[in-house]
Amino acid sequence: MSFSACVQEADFDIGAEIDTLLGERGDVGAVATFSGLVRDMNDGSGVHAMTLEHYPGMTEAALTDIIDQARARWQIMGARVVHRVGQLRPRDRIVLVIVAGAHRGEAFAACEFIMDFLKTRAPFWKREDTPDGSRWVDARESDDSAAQRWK
Amino acid sequence: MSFSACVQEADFDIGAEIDTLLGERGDVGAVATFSGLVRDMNDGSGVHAMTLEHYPGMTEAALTDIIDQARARWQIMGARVVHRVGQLRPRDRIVLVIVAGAHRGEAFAACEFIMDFLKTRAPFWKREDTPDGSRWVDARESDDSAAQRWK
Amino acid sequence: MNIKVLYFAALREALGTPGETLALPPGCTTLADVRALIAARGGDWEKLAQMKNLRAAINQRMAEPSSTLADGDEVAFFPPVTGG
Amino acid sequence: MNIKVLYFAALREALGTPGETLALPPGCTTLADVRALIAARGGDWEKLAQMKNLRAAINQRMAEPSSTLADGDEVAFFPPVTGG
Repeated sequence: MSFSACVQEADFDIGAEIDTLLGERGDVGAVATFSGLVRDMNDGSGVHAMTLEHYPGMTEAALTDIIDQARARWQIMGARVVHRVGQLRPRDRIVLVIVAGAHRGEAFAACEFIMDFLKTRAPFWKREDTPDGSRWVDARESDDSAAQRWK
Repeated sequence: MSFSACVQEADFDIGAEIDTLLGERGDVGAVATFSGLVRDMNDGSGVHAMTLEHYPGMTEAALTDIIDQARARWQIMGARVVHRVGQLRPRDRIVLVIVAGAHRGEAFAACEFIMDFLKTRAPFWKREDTPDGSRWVDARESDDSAAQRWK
Repeated sequence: MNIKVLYFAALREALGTPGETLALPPGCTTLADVRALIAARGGDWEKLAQMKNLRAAINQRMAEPSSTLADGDEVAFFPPVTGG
Repeated sequence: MNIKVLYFAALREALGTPGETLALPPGCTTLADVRALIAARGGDWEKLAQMKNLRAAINQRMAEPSSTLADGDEVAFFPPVTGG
């Protein structure tokens, strides 16, 4: 099993990503996943489409670093992060985090940790197209506090 | 979107279960899942196969009750629990919990809550076949303490 | 008053039966009373008294030793659950 | 000392450029110095001084205002991230 991160324009298949991560390992008892989707409403305005920009090179390094921090904190056996970039539409998948371990406590905690740090440390930026025009999404304070609690 | 629980002998497809749960809803931003697998080792002995017994009728009622408790605690939009029974082999999937919501905090918390309560409240029992014979799995104290922390 | 009693998992195996129908004598009104009644048969049935972590349900809902019974109730005794 | 400077997202749009190569004058040695140097151009460049939550990276790792620079470094300025 491996620890890997991927930035891509293409959609991903959650079941296939899990199967690939697990491979032939027989000692995995727990798999936690998170997937984030584009919502059709945000802050009260309808969203028609969204464009995800990133910082090529730094993005992959940041995701790898976040996974490494999770490995240092919890006994986990494998992890996979996939984040899409480019234009997305409502209901499209944006991000996937999978964590595999022997027991569920570690898998859940590491999965949530990776998402919290991805939200505040990985260089992605969302621009939404709404009926009122295009706007860059503001960072949420709740994301900062979610990341802070792991200190 | 719906809240449902199912007890079945057949395997399940995580991606297909997520797609079915989400349906056409466009306001879901976060999907947390947990899947539990049969490990090839437990307490130091190799496991060849496992049989899951349950209490038909009560099982479904218990799972529905656990989901209802999660709905009362967190703003979630949908949830799905699938638990297998009968004979399973190492690497087989045992259980799946999916929770969908607007934001990730609620989805993660409700998913972990449902698993913790399922582990202590839903009437399933595991019997393992090992090279030393067959044995009923003992309940883990860590599962009791995991459920306690939600009080 | 008649009730149905079910046994599961290791307890079912130890008792050699998945359950029975039981006529309760007068004064036997709670889950704790039924447990004591069955254990008093001796032999393997004493397991019901000996099992420290015995769990029980009435009509398919978890119940406490003090829970009271009604005619036709379905009572179940079982070890701590180990699913998931 | 020459460095590469990149701008992302709303900042890139506001400045109208994805980046530039910059020759640093003597004494301009930290991330804070570079930020002040660029903002001093006035006009839209003042955004670098005005943005309360401006984030920065050196060689693709998050960096602090006091972080020091070396010749050939890649510096990036951007708003708080909003992926996930």
